[in-house]
Amino acid sequence: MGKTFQKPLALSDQVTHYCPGCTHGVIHRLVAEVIDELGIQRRTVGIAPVGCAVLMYNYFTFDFLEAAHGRAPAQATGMKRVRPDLVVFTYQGDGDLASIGMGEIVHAANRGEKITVIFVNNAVYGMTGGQMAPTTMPNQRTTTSPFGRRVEEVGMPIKMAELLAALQTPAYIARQTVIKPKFINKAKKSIKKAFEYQLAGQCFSFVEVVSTCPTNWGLTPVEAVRWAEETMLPYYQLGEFKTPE
Amino acid sequence: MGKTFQKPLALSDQVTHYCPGCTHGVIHRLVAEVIDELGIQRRTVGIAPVGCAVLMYNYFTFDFLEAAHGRAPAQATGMKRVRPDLVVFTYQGDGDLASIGMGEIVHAANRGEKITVIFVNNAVYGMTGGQMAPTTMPNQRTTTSPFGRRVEEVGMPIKMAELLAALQTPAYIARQTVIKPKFINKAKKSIKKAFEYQLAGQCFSFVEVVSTCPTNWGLTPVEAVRWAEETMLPYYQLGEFKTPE
Amino acid sequence: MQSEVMFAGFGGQGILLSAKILAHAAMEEGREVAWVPSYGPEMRGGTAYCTVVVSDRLIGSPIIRNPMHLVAMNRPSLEKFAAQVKPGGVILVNSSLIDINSGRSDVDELRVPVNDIAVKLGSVRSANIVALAAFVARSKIVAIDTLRACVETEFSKKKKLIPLNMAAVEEGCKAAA
Amino acid sequence: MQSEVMFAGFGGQGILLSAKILAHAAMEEGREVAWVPSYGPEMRGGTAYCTVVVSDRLIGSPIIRNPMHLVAMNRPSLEKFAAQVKPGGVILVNSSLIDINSGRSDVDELRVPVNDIAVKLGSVRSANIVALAAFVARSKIVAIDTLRACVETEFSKKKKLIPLNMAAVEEGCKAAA
Amino acid sequence: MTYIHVIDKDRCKGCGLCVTVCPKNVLEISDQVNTKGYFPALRARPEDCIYCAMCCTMCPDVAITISEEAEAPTGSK
Amino acid sequence: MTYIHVIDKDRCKGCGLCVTVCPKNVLEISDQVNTKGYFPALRARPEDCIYCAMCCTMCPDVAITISEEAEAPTGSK
Amino acid sequence: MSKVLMKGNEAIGEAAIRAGCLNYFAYPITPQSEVAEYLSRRLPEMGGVFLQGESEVAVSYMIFGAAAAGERVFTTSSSPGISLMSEAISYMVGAQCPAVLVNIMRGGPGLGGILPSQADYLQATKGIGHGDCRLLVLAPAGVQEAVEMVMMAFPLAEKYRNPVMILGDGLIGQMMEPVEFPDHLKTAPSNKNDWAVNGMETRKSDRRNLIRSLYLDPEELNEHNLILKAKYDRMKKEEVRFEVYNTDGDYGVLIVSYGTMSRVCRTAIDQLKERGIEVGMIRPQTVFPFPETAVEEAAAKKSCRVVASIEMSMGQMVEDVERAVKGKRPVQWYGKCGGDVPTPEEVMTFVTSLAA
Amino acid sequence: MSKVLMKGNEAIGEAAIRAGCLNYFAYPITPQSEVAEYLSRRLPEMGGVFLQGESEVAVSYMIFGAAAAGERVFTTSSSPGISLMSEAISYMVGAQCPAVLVNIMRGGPGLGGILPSQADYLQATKGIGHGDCRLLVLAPAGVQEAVEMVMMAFPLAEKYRNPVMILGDGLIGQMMEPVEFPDHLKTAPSNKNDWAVNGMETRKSDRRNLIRSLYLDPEELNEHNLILKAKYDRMKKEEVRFEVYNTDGDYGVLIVSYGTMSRVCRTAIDQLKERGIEVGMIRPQTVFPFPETAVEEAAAKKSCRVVASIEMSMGQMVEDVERAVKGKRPVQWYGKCGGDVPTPEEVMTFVTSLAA
Ligand SMILES: Cc1ncc(C[n+]2csc(CCOP(=O)(O)OP(=O)(O)O)c2C)c(N)n1
Ligand SMILES: Cc1ncc(C[n+]2csc(CCOP(=O)(O)OP(=O)(O)O)c2C)c(N)n1
Ligand code: SF4
Ligand code: SF4
Ligand code: SF4
Ligand code: SF4
Repeated sequence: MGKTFQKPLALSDQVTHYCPGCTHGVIHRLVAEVIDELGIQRRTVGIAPVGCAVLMYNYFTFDFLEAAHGRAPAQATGMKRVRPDLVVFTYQGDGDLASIGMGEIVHAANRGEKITVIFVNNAVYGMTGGQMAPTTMPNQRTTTSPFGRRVEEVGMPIKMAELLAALQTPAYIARQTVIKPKFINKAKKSIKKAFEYQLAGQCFSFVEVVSTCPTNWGLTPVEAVRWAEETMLPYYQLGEFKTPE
Repeated sequence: MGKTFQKPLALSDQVTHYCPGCTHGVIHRLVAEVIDELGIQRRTVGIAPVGCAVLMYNYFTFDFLEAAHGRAPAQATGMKRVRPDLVVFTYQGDGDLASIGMGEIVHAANRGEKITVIFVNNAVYGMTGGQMAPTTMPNQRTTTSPFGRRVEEVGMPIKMAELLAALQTPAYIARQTVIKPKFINKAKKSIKKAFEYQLAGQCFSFVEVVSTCPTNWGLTPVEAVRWAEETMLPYYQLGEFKTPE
Repeated sequence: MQSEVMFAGFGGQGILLSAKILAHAAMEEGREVAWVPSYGPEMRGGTAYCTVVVSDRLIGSPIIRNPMHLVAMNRPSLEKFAAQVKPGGVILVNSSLIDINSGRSDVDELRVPVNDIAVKLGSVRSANIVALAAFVARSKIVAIDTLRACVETEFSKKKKLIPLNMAAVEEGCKAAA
Repeated sequence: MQSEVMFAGFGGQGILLSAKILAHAAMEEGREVAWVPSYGPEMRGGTAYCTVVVSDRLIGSPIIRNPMHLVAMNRPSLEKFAAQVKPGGVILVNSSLIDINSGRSDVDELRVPVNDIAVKLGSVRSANIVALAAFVARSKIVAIDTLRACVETEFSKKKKLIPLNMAAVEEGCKAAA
Repeated sequence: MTYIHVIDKDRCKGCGLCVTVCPKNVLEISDQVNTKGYFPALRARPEDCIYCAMCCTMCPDVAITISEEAEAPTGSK
Repeated sequence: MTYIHVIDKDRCKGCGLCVTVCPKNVLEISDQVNTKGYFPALRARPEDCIYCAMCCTMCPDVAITISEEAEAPTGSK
Repeated sequence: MSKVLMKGNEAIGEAAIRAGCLNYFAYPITPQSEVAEYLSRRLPEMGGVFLQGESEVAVSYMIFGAAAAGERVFTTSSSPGISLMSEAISYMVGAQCPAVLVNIMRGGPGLGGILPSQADYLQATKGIGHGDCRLLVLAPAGVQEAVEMVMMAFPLAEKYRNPVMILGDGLIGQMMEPVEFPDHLKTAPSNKNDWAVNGMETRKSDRRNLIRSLYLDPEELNEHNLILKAKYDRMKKEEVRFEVYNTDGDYGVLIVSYGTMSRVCRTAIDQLKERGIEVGMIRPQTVFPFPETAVEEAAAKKSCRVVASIEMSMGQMVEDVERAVKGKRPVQWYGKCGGDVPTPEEVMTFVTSLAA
Repeated sequence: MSKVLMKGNEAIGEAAIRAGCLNYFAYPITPQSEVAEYLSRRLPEMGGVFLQGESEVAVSYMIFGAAAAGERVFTTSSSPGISLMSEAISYMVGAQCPAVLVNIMRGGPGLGGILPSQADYLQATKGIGHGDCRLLVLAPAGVQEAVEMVMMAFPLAEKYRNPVMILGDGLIGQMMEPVEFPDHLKTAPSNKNDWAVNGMETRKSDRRNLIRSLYLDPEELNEHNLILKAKYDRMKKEEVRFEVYNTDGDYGVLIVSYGTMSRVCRTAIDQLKERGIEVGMIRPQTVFPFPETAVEEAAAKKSCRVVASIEMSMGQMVEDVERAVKGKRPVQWYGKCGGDVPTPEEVMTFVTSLAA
C-alpha cells in the first residue's frame, strides 16, 4: 500500500526563495506533475507573474516569459494567437490578477482564449510586503489596512472564479486549495483538466487556488493552514463553477 | 388627459451633434429630468466619456469633467471620495466602459463607490466609426468585424449588468432601454432610483441602457429601433439585477 | 506645373469619391497626386471637403489654402471657399442646390444643375460624377477618356452601377460644353 | 569627523532596530546622521545589513563600502564584511553564533556571546541591544546615557519590554569592559 | 383645457421616430428641408392630436414641446 | 516490497507541515540547524512509516522523496 | 508592380503584410483606425492574426507576447494610446523583444484633437518609458516613404532585438498618394531560436529559453544596461538617415524639419528661391538616432546665419537641434500645434523674418 | 519643532499632510510602499482620504478626479508605475489640474530591479506624456530636502495649475535622516472656484465650470497649447533652483549631478580637494526647468576644462548639460544604472581621468 514519490521532471533542482511553508511551492509542483503526465514540457511556455512567483522560471525546466504586473493574460493571448500549437499558461497572484490585471483576465476569459490560468489567492500582496489585496478577507489586517479591511469602505473580497463564471463564453472555471493533502489531490485533478481543455483547443481554463502567506499573515505555516481553512474556505468555496458544454 | 412637456432645466438649449435618431439624446434628457426632479443640479458633477457623448457637457447646465477613455469610474471615485457631498455620475459607452474601462468599472462597483453610472450599450464603437465592441452581437458586422462577430474567435457579447451583479458588494444594478416610450418611462424610474441610492449614501448604482447607433448599424432610425428590439433585447434582458438589502 | 482642386459639399454627397477618381485619373496620366481629405469634427453632419493636388513634380505641401479650382456641391461650401480660389481657376457650382453665385469675376464659374441631371439619369447618387465630369471637361485637368476609364474601374466591384455613372460622365461633359 | 557603523546579521536579528537606536542617539547628541538599510533581494531570508553614518558636518555619500566599525551578528556577515572595516575600527563579534574570528590584527575585535547573554536575561530577542550596548561602550561613539535614553524612548510604546532591554544595555556594557 | 403642441423644426433632425410612436398618426415628415438640411416632422393632422406627449417622450432632440394654453388663447395649435 | 523515504535536510525549510499531516506521527522537527539556518524535519519514528507519501504531497519544497528499494538493499530506510 | 492610389493607413497595413508580418493587434483610435479596418479584412484572408484588443495596455502586451514567441508582429495607435503603451515598451526594450509600433500622431496633450501633430517627438525619442529605454524612430514624409519605412522597420527591430517606432502625423495616415510596393521581404526573423520562447520542440533543442527584464542583482542589471546602451550607440553609428534639400549652394537659413511639416518647408524653400532667398533644409528620416553631425556641419557652413527647427509642436525637436548645433549658430523654433498644418506662406513669413 | 529621525518615504507622507494635503491614492510598489503604509494609519486618524487603487492607471485618474474637484491630492509610485500614469499626466496637464506625483525611481527598463536609480530623468523632464506636456520636476538629495520639496510642490502645482513631480531615487525613500518639519502650510488652493468642478453650490455661483482637454477646433487647440507653453516658459524664468559647491575658486572640472548621486560627488570633491584637485559642482534642484544659464556660465569659467554629467543612468541629464554648455567645453558622462550607487572612489577615479 506504499507509494513512491519523486520530484517531477518539469521542476528544476533549485530550492525556491519562498518562505517556509508557503504553498506556492505545492502549486508549482502540481503544475509540474501535470505537465510531466501530459508529456507537454517541450511545447509549453509558462508566463511568470510579478509577485512572489516572479522568479518561478528558475524552478521549471521549460520556456518561460516574465510578465508585467497583471498583464500575463494579454501576453498569453498574443503568444497563443500566433502559436496555437504551443501550450501557454499564466501563473498569477491575487494582486496581479484580481487588482491591476482585472481588465486583462476578464477579456481573455470572455474572448475564450485557449490558455490556462493558475490563480494563486493568498488574500494579500506577498512580494511587496503584505498590502491589502482585492481578495483580502473582511477585517483582515494588512500593511495598508492596519485597522482591518473595512468592507463598508472598500467592499467585499472579490470571488474571481464566480465572477468569471458569470461571463457567457464557455470555459472551465474551478477553485481548489492546497492546504491539506486531501485538497491537494483535487487541485491536481482540476489543473490537469484545465490543461486538457487547452490541449483539446476547447476553451479558456482557469483554476483558482487558495494558498497561504504565513509571512504576511504573521502566522506560522501550521497556523496559516488553519487560518486559511477556517477563514478563507467558507467564503471561497471549492469546486467547479463552470465547464464547457 | 393631455400632458405638457418642456425641456428640463438641466439641459442646455444647444442642439446635439448626435446623428438623427440616435437615442443618446433620449438618455441625456432622462438624466436631466431626474436631476431637475431631485433638485440636485447645483451640487452635481457629470463625467463625460470619450465616445460620441464626449461633447455631452455642452448639453447640460451644471459642472462637468471630461474623462479619459474608460477611466470615468476612477475619476468619479477620486472626486466622490474627496467631496462626498457632491453628486457624481459617469456616462459611458460600451467601448469605454466594457472594453478599455473594464478594470475601473469592476473595481469601482466592488468597492461600492457611492457614484452613479449610466452605461449606454449601443453594441458598437460609435465615435470612431463603428468598430466592434465587447457588446457587439454574434455575427453583427462592424468595421473591424467585416465578416460578422465570430463568437468562436472573440467570445460572446458581455452582459455588464449581470457581470457586475455577480460581485458581493451591495449595489443597485439595472438594465433598461429607450427605444420606445413604454421603455423610456421605466428607464427614467431606474435612473431616478440610481441617483436616490447615491443621495442616500447607500451604494454604487449602475443603469445599463440599450441604445441605438443608426449610423454605424447602417440603418434608418426606425429600422434601428426595430433591430435593437428584435436582436438586442432578447439577449440583453431588461430589469433590475441587484438592489442593496 | 501644379494645380489643386477642392471638392466640397454635404456629408452624403460623395465628395471624397469624386475627388478620389480625379486623383486616380491624374495618376494614370503619370502625374504626381495627393488626395487630402478633411477629417475631424465636421465629419458628422456639416460640410466635408477634400483637396486633390496634381503636379508634374514631387508634391511639397499637401495643405492648400488657395486651390486652383473648386467644385461646390452645396451652398455653405460655395460661401466658405469661393473667395479662396486662385484667379483664373474654375468654380463649378451645383445650381440644383445653390441659388447664389460665387461673386468672383476673375474665375471661370460653371453652373450645372447636377442633382437634377442625376435624378433624370435615375439616381441622385450619381450627382458627384456629373459634377466631376463637368469640371474635368471644363478644366481639362485630365483627359475625359482617362476619367471614363477610372470611373469604370472605381465601380468595377459594383458592376450594375457602371451604366448609370458612365451616363453621368457623358451628361456632365455635355453640361460643361 | 565622520564614522560609520555597519550592523549585519540574519533577517530576524533586529539589525535595523539597533542601527536605528544608534542613529537616534547620535542625532540626540547633535550630530548629523544617516541610517542606510540594505533593501532588495536579500531581504527574504539571507543576511540583512544596515549602515549608520555619524558625522560633525553634512553627510555626503550615504553609501559606505569601508565602514569604520562592524557589528557582526552571524557568521556569514563577519565573513562578508570583516575585510572592509577600516584599520583601527571596532569589530563586534557575536561569539554565540560565530566560532571564527575576523582575522584582522589592525582592528579592535570585541567578542561577546550576545545570544547567551540575552537568553540569560530572559529573551534572545534582546540580543541586538546587548550587542549595541557592548559596541557603544567600546567604541564610545555615543555616551551610554544617551543610548539608555534612546532605548527607553524606542520601547516607550511597548513599556513591558523596557526592563528587559535596559538590562540588556547594562549587560552589554559589562561585556565590553 | 387646451394645449399648445410645437415642433421646433430647426431642432428636428427628421429621424421619424415621433411619427412611428404617435398613437393617432398625427405626425408626418415634411418635404421642406430645414436650415440644417434635414426634413423635419410636422403635424399633418393636428386635429387628431390627444396631447399624450408620446412624440415628446420619444424625440431624441427635445424638438417637440407641449404647453398649456395661456389665458388669452393664441394662434398655433 | 520496501521503500526508501528520504528527507533532504538542506532543502527542508522546517515549516512543519509534513509533521502535521503524517497519519502515523512519524515526523518531528529536528533541533539541528541546517546550512540555511532552518531546523529541518526528521523521521523520529521511521518504523511506524507506512509510506503513504502524505508528507511528500504536503511538502512545499519537494524535500521528501520515496523510492523503491533497489535489488541490493542499501542503507537508509 | 505598378502604382496604386492608397490611403496612408491602408498602405501601412499592406506594407506590414509585404514585410512578412501577418500578426496585428490594435485598439481603435482616430486618425489611424483604417489600419485595423483594412487588416480585419486582409489578414483573415491570408490566414494571419487580427485581433482587436480590449485596450492599448492589453494590446501592447499582446504584441510583447507574440514577439516573445519570435513572430513578427505590429500595432498601430495614436498619441494617447501610445502613452498607455509606455510600460510595455519599456518592458520590451528591457526584454529585448523586436516589434513594430506605429504612432499616427494627433494633437495633444490629453484628449487634444484628432488632427495632425508632431507633439510626441520628445516622448518617442527620449521618454517613451521608464529606465534607460530607447526606440529606433523612423519619421516618414509621405505614403510611399511610410510603406518603405514599415518594411524596413521589421528587419531593423530584429537586428537590434528592440522595438522600432514609425512616427507619422495624422495627415500621413489620412491622405492618399500613389504607392509602389516593394517586393515581399524574403528575410524571416533570424536566429530567433537563440532567444525566443517558442517551445523547445520548435527549436529541436533541450535548452530552455527565458525572456525577462528583471535583474535583481545590481551588477547584473548594470551589465544588462550596458548591453542595451551598446545597441543604442550602434544605432547612432549605423542607422542615422536623413535627406538634404537645397544645401549645395550657399544658404543664409538652415531649416530642420521632418514628416509632413518638411514638405511644407520644401514648398516654402522653392518659393523663397524664386524671390532670391536661399534656404537649406535637413529632413531627419530617423529622429532617433538624430542626424547630429549632419545638422552640425550644415549649420557650420559659412553662409548659414541661423538654424530653424520647424515642427508641428510647441518646440521639441529644437532641443536636439540645439544639442547638435553646439552654439555655433543661433537656433530658432517655429511651429503650431493643434492640427492646422502651417502653410508654406506662414513658413516663408517666419523664415524671411529670420533672414532679415 | 525639533528634529525627528525618519525614513524618507514616511517623511514624504508626513510632509504632504503638513502641506495641507489629506488626500492620497496609490498602488503598492517597491521602493516606496512605506508611504502608503504610513498614510494608511495617519490619514484615517486625521479624517483624510486614503485609498489603495486597483492599478496605477486607476490611481492616476483618481488623482485627476480629486484634483478636478479642487482638492489637494497626491500619489507616489516608482518607475513602472509612473509609466502607467503617462496618459493621465498628459490629461492633467491638458486640463490644467494641479496635483503632486512622487517617483521614487528604481532600476529599469521593464521590471528592472528595486534598487536606486535615476534612469527616469528624460521621461520625467521631456517625455512624460503625449502632446506638448511638461511637469515641474523637483529632485531632492536627502530626506530633509524631500520634505521641503513636497511642501513646496503643492503651492507650485496650484500656481501653475499643472502637476508637479518629485523625482527621488530609492535611497531617498529608504534611508533615515533627521528631519525638521516646517510649520503646516497656511495657504489653501487659491482661486480654485474659477476652474474647479466642485459644484455650483460650493461656489455660490450660477456659472458652471467645465474641465476638459479636448479642443476639436485646431485654432482653439493651438491657442490652448500657447497658454500651456507660456506656463512652461514662466517656469523657466521663475522656478529654476540649483545649488553650487566649491565653485568660488578655480576648478578644472565642473560636475553636474543631482539627488543621491550629487552627495557622492560632494564627498569625492572634498577628498579630491585634499589631493589638491579642484572640482566644482552644480546640483540642479529643479531638473525641469533645468538650470541652463548657471551650467553654461560655470562651464565657461576660464579654469574649467571639461564638464561631467554624473548620474545613475546610462546618460540622460547629459543631454541637457550638452544643450546648456553649447559646445563651450567638452561634456562627458559618467554613470551606473542597476542599483549600485557609484562610490566616491569611483567618481574620483573618473574625475581624475578627466583632469589628467
Ligand atoms: C506596474 C507595477 N505596479 C506595482 C508593482 C509592484 N508589485 C510587485 S508584486 C506586487 C503584488 C504581488 O502580490 P500578488 O499578485 O498577490 O502575488 P503574491 O506576491 O502574493 O504571490 C506588486 C504590487 C510592479 N512591479 N509593477
Ligand atoms: C486611450 C484611447 N483609446 C482610444 C481612443 C479612441 N476612441 C474614442 S471614442 C472610442 C470608442 C467609443 O465607443 P463607445 O464607448 O461605445 O461610445 P459611443 O461612441 O458608441 O457612444 C474610442 C476607441 C481614445 N480617445 N483614447
Ligand atoms: S511572502 Fe507570502 S507568498 Fe511570498 S513567499 Fe513568503 S509566504 Fe509565500
Ligand atoms: S455614431 Fe451612433 S452613437 Fe454616435 S451619434 Fe451617431 S448614432 Fe449616435
Ligand atoms: S423625433 Fe424629434 S427629431 Fe425625430 S423627427 Fe420627430 S421631432 Fe424630429
Ligand atoms: S514540509 Fe517539507 S519543508 Fe516543511 S518541514 Fe516538512 S520536509 Fe521540511
